[in-house]
Amino acid sequence: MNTAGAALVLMAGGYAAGACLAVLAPSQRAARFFTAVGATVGCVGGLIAAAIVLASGQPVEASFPNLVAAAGGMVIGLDRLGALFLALVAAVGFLAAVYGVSYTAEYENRSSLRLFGLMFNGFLLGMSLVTCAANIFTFLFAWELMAVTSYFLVITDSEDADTRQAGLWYAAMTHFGLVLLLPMFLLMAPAAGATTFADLRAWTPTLPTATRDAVFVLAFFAFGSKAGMVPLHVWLPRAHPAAPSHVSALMSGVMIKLGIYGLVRVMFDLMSGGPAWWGGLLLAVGCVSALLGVLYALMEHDLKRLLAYHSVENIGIILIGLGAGSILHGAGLRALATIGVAGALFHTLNHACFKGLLFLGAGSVVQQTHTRNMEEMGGLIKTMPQTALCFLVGSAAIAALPPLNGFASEWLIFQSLLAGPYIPRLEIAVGFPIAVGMLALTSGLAAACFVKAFGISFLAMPRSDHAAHARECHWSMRAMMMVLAGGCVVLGLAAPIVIRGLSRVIDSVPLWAGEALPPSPRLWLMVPNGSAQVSPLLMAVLLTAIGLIALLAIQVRGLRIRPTDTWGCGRISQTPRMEYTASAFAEPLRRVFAELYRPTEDLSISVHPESRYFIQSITYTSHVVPWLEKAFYDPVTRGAQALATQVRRMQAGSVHLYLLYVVAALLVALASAWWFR
Amino acid sequence: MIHYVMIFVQTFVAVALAPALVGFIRWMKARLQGRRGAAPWQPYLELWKLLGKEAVVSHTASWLFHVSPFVVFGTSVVVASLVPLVAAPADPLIIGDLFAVVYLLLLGTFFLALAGLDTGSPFGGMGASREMTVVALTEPTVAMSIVALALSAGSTNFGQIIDRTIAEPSMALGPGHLLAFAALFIVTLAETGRLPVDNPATHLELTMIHEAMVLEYSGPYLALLEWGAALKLLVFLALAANLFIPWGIAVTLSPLALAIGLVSFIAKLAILAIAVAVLETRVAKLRLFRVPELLSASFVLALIAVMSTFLAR
Amino acid sequence: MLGSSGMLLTALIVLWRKGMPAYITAYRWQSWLLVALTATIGYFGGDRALYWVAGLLLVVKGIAIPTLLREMQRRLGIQPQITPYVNTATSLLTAGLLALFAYVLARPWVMVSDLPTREGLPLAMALLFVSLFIIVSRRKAITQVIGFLMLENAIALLAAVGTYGVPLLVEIGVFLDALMGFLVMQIFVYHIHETFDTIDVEKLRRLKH
Amino acid sequence: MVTLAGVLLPALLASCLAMLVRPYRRFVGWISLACAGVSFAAAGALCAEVASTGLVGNGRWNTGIWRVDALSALLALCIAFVALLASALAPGLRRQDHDDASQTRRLRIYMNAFAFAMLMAVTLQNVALMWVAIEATTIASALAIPLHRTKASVEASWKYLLVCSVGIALAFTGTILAYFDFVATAGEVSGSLNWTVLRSAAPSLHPELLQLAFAFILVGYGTKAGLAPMHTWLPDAHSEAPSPISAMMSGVLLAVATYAIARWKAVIDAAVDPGFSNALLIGFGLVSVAIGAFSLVIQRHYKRMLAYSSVEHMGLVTIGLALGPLGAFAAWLHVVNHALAKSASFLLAGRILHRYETSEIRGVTGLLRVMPWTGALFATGILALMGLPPFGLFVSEFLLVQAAVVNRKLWLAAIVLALLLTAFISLLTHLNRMLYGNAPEGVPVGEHRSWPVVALLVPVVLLVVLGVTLPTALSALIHQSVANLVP
Repeated sequence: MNTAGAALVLMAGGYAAGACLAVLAPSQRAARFFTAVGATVGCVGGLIAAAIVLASGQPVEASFPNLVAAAGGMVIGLDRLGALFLALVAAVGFLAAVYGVSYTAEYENRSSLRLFGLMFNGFLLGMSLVTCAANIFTFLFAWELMAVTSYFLVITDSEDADTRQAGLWYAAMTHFGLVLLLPMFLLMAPAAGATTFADLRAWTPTLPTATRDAVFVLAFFAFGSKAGMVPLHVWLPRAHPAAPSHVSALMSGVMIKLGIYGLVRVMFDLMSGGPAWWGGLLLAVGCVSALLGVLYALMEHDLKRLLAYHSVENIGIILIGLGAGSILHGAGLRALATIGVAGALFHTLNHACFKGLLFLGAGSVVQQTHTRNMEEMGGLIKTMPQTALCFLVGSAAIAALPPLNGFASEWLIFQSLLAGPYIPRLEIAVGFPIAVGMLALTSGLAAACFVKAFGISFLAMPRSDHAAHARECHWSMRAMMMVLAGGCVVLGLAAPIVIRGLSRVIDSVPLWAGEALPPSPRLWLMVPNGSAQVSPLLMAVLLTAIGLIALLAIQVRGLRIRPTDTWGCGRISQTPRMEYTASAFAEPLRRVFAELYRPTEDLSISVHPESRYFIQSITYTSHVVPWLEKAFYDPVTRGAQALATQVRRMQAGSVHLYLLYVVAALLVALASAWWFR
Repeated sequence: MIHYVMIFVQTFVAVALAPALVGFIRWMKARLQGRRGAAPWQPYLELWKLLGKEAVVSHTASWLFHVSPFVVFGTSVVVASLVPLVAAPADPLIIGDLFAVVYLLLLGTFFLALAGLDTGSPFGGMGASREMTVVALTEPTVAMSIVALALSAGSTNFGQIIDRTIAEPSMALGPGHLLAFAALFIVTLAETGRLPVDNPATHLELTMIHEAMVLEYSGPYLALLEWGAALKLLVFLALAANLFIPWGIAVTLSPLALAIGLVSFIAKLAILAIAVAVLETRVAKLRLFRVPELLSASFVLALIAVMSTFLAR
Repeated sequence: MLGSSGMLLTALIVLWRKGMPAYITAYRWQSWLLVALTATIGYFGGDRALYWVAGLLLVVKGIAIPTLLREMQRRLGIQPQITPYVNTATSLLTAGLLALFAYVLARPWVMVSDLPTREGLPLAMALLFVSLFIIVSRRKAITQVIGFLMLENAIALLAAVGTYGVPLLVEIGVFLDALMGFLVMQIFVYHIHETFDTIDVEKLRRLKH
Repeated sequence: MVTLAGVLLPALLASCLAMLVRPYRRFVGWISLACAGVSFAAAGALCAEVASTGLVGNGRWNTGIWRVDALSALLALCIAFVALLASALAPGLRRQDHDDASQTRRLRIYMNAFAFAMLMAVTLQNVALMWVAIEATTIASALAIPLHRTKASVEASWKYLLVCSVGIALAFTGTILAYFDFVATAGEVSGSLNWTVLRSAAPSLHPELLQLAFAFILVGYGTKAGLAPMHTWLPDAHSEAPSPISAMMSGVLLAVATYAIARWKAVIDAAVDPGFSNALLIGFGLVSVAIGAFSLVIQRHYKRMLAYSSVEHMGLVTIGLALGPLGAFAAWLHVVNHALAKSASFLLAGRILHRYETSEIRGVTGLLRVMPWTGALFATGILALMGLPPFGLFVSEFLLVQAAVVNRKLWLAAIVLALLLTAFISLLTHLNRMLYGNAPEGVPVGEHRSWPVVALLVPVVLLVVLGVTLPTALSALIHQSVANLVP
């Protein structure tokens, strides 16, 4: 039993203890603390294990053949790839757990925090196990454990009917994923007995092409439904707002990444890569997800739904990187392929960092303002300055602004896309520039969207009493946000070092073995062929330097500031109703992309009875029609309903009818016996 | 080492020249419109005056309002330091490539837009919303023209692009190159708030974009913003000039080459400035919701550019 | 042979006639035929056990059950005529078809067996199907009971002509079951009559879906 | 042999005792509970014995009346357990449940008789006697349904009795046919109706005849096992019967019928190419799963919901039986899991019905608030029935799909999984409706930790144990029984 193994045991023990303690807690308040204690201990264990494995590269392996022996037993195997994601789970899990202590205070009278504690720790345990699982049953077990527990976390606020509906959507989609996963894995298994990943790895090369393709397609949609790629994203914008914010942070920051993990694990590790169209599919779906995600986000005024849609966008970006990587790898451009994959993995880390941060920030805001609607916030930068600062950092990072981490990973992905022209086959190569265009548009729109998100909810004057009376949240919550904000900055400035670490992880996957990136100069991110480089750190230094110089220059002549009212065409007093609203902010883009949104507008003006020049009230409502969802899901549900009604008819209540069924069945059976001979 | 000194120097030159460029364009326009117009160095005086004035700041504004001007100015300067103006040294480890430029400018715009929202004035919000729309829609075009350049040069580093273009003049006249140039020029107009996208000469019109955002600014802050905007314009023009018509730019650091580089640089800028001025006198401002059409047109140009370079390979 | 065809005939009578007493009479005749048949088979086959079986049949099906049926009918009183789903002509026709099907079905067995009684097999099958048809197509609870009893007769006949009877132990078990089943059904017919004050099973349609 | 007696007799005794003592006294209930305990313990011992010796029975291996191999022991254990659970939770033990005495007495009689009949059915080796026992189960359970003589219960019991009797009669026809074939070829032999003898003789029998016989048997016993389209009695009977009875019916009765089918399948497969029986089983199984799943989509009553889910699960078991050794293993494991989950759910549903006095899902809201313990356990049971970890059904369904894939029946796996998804969504929807929201007025809120809850905790815990560890002893037992069935 080596250290890493012990750390894993500590992890599992911590989570288990947290779950049990929370259930047995004497009071709701105690349950809150026990939950966090167990979770933090578990996360520390997980971090230690992951760190050891990442550093040494020695996989931790353990197997418990007697547990569910019939299904192949429980097999644990933590390699570098898994450890990367385990570190992700543990890190974000730790912060979310601590944050949760005071965040869940408001749930004390609403819903059972004992159940919550059980599910929260179970959720963390499930996610950690997914990254350690080394045979089919263990993986699926952990996968479902994660799904079930997260379902209960989503419906924590179960008194609200919408929340329950959201939970239902989520459960349905995630179970749909399992339904695809099961045959996918079993197709890769050589025999009923041999279900460890090692067996699969050895066996998959011998599979016929059709089977391999089937496995890939199944894996793509199964993990895609978890990762939230279009069109399987429907559950994200429902479940994320419904869940408590630190749970949303975990789900959006980590859980959907496990979909990416599964995809990488199956596609590149177990199946060791495939034809160009696999990557092509990833690339295409990635582009669509990125663009649609951000476009729908732009129309959202529910802060958490907006963030949820951005998760769709970022998953898209990650998929683009993976797709580019796998295509380039197939075309023999292995160094550039590594850039793409590294970009994707790096973006996975970054997204976990800033999306976690943003959800925690949103959580603090929602806790203070008791609303998720941005139109009722505003002015929070004055009442909650630190939260605002953290949220700003997160926004800048997710908008891929240098020198923060989002920029670094998107830069790498851009570079891998620019390598498209080197691909000999033209029909594949042309895809790349288009991807560049869409990715650029995506990041531009993301910037616009977060100007809206931050500007409307934090700046200017409070738009409601709640917002006016908001106070800075509890220090523990702020501290966690600070940590993540720091993470965004550090990951950005130290990107070259992170990339070097990631390239080791990539190197540990047999498919990419021996393709570690050439050691680039400390401060620079470089494309292996030296065609481009960038140094976030130096950028930051220059930026601050120039800013300071400018400040000094102004100070030389003395900077005098006179506070007055905002100037507004001679208005006497300024009221929040005169501020630009979120919907107004998004209006131009809604017009531009009207084709996609199919907005329904409803303008009703009531005029004064005396003269129609005196307007009494104007109400304007506009909704975006999610026709994509309708197109995909309505037929299915309608079909099921129709079938169900047909089946109901069978049970008509007449005993003669029932007997007739029996006779008919008998005749059919006899006939089949006849036919079979 | 000498490279970095050179970069520092040329950045300084750019920062110094920027107001003159704006002034020159205004003067040129006045001439074209049959007015005498203010002298080209007028902007320097304005900046000096503004720097001396006190800043009037709204009650509702937060610290962000105070920070933004520095961010905007800073990004412009950093960008200027990344872009080859007078000389394009091939080898050194530059701080960033074309993507870095694009995203740095985006950073500036991001903060400017936030500052616009910060005061809670309807104009600020209006400007911010429109500015972000325009910027978002220009991004793909910029990226595409970058691809077009990178395709031919096999790199997104300025030095390599320029070397390559100088090495193969034929490429500069290729359809891909020209189309990309056109696309980038349109983007320049959009990003720097010129006609037909935005009218830099107006205040308090409901059609304004950039000016609406900075409406609440005054004094030194306004000076920084103006200067930054001017620098941005210069950088864009310089990009258009040097990436597509690189001849004359100094590839070695010999005094002669540098002299030629400086002269040719100013000459190119002057030509482009005149072009802008002529254009601004010729065309009327587009309706806001026609702008996306213009930008999509430029995107199509860039796309065709890429494809043609592809097929030309 | 003759006996089995006779039994089939009685079943057809049930299809043909309408009144309850006729049903019961038909059933009684059928049972007695079964008894006779079993006895003769026992005699020719020289199987002592079959005499016992015949005796049991006589007691249970020939006497006990018909009496109980009469009792039941007396207690339920005169029931309104309920026209079955399928009218008489069609019923008879269907019965004919079922018999035909039975023959087709049972051909291989006739090949298989070498017993002298093997010709009875198809008839037993036919009887089986016809009684199933009776259960399905008749609406009164009591009629269904009779149909079910005929079904049991058919099986007994099958056992007799096919295999010269199953082991005695099994027979006894089956008889007990048959009796129990009948008694329970009788109880339930009373229940239905009390709770729904009708024995038209079609009135039992509250449980759906 | 002694242990076997220990399994069988107590139930009989309890039944007789309840019959003799009138009016009902509470000690009867306690004694019958004790009897159930004894027979459960004996069943455990029986399993151990079988596991060690491989076989328990009287007479020589193929002539005796009783013959207990691994499968019989397994099912006996399940039956005994469910019977124990049922008699522990049936009315008549405590002072506070004041149902009228005669009803309680009748319930106790029928319940124990029912259990006895089922135990007989799985331990007899003579197929005809097995048939007799199964018919007896019909009678016993049918009598138990209309305890409170409502229209609905009478109707349900009539339908149940008629449909099942007809079906079972068909099964007997099949039995006779097979026997006829046997006699025609081998002549009269002692113990010739023992399935072991039949199986050893099967290769020399006539395939066509056996096929027809199997058709009769499958439809016959299938009716009892709740295979669609013969399942129609099931939702009515299960929803109207008193909860202990529905628990026993849904938990083990269906399994007993399946057991009969499995025995016969073993015989037929020895003569006919297994493809035949497998095709039939898969056909009926798929139809059952489909109808079960889609009947769940729009369902108004929670007890009927549970009943339809039984149809679905029986379909799964049937499919499993047709998928070779692995499939059979999965099937029997599934039977065990299902017995636990479903009996617990039905008993909990009974408690819910008792509190809310409505069987409509719409009428039951805020369950978690009204009865925290019952509600939580009920939710757990339903989650288990959905096939989620860490419960046993996840394992068995996993193995089932694996069996389908290993047998190169991807289409089967695909359809089954799709149907399971449907069932999952609809079950979860209904569960959501019941668990949350506000309690309807007139329903007292709150529940103290009573011992029935503790008793019901047992199967749930066992489910988790099965799902997380799957004890080696159990899997060994199941392996053994599969080996017995698939020679």
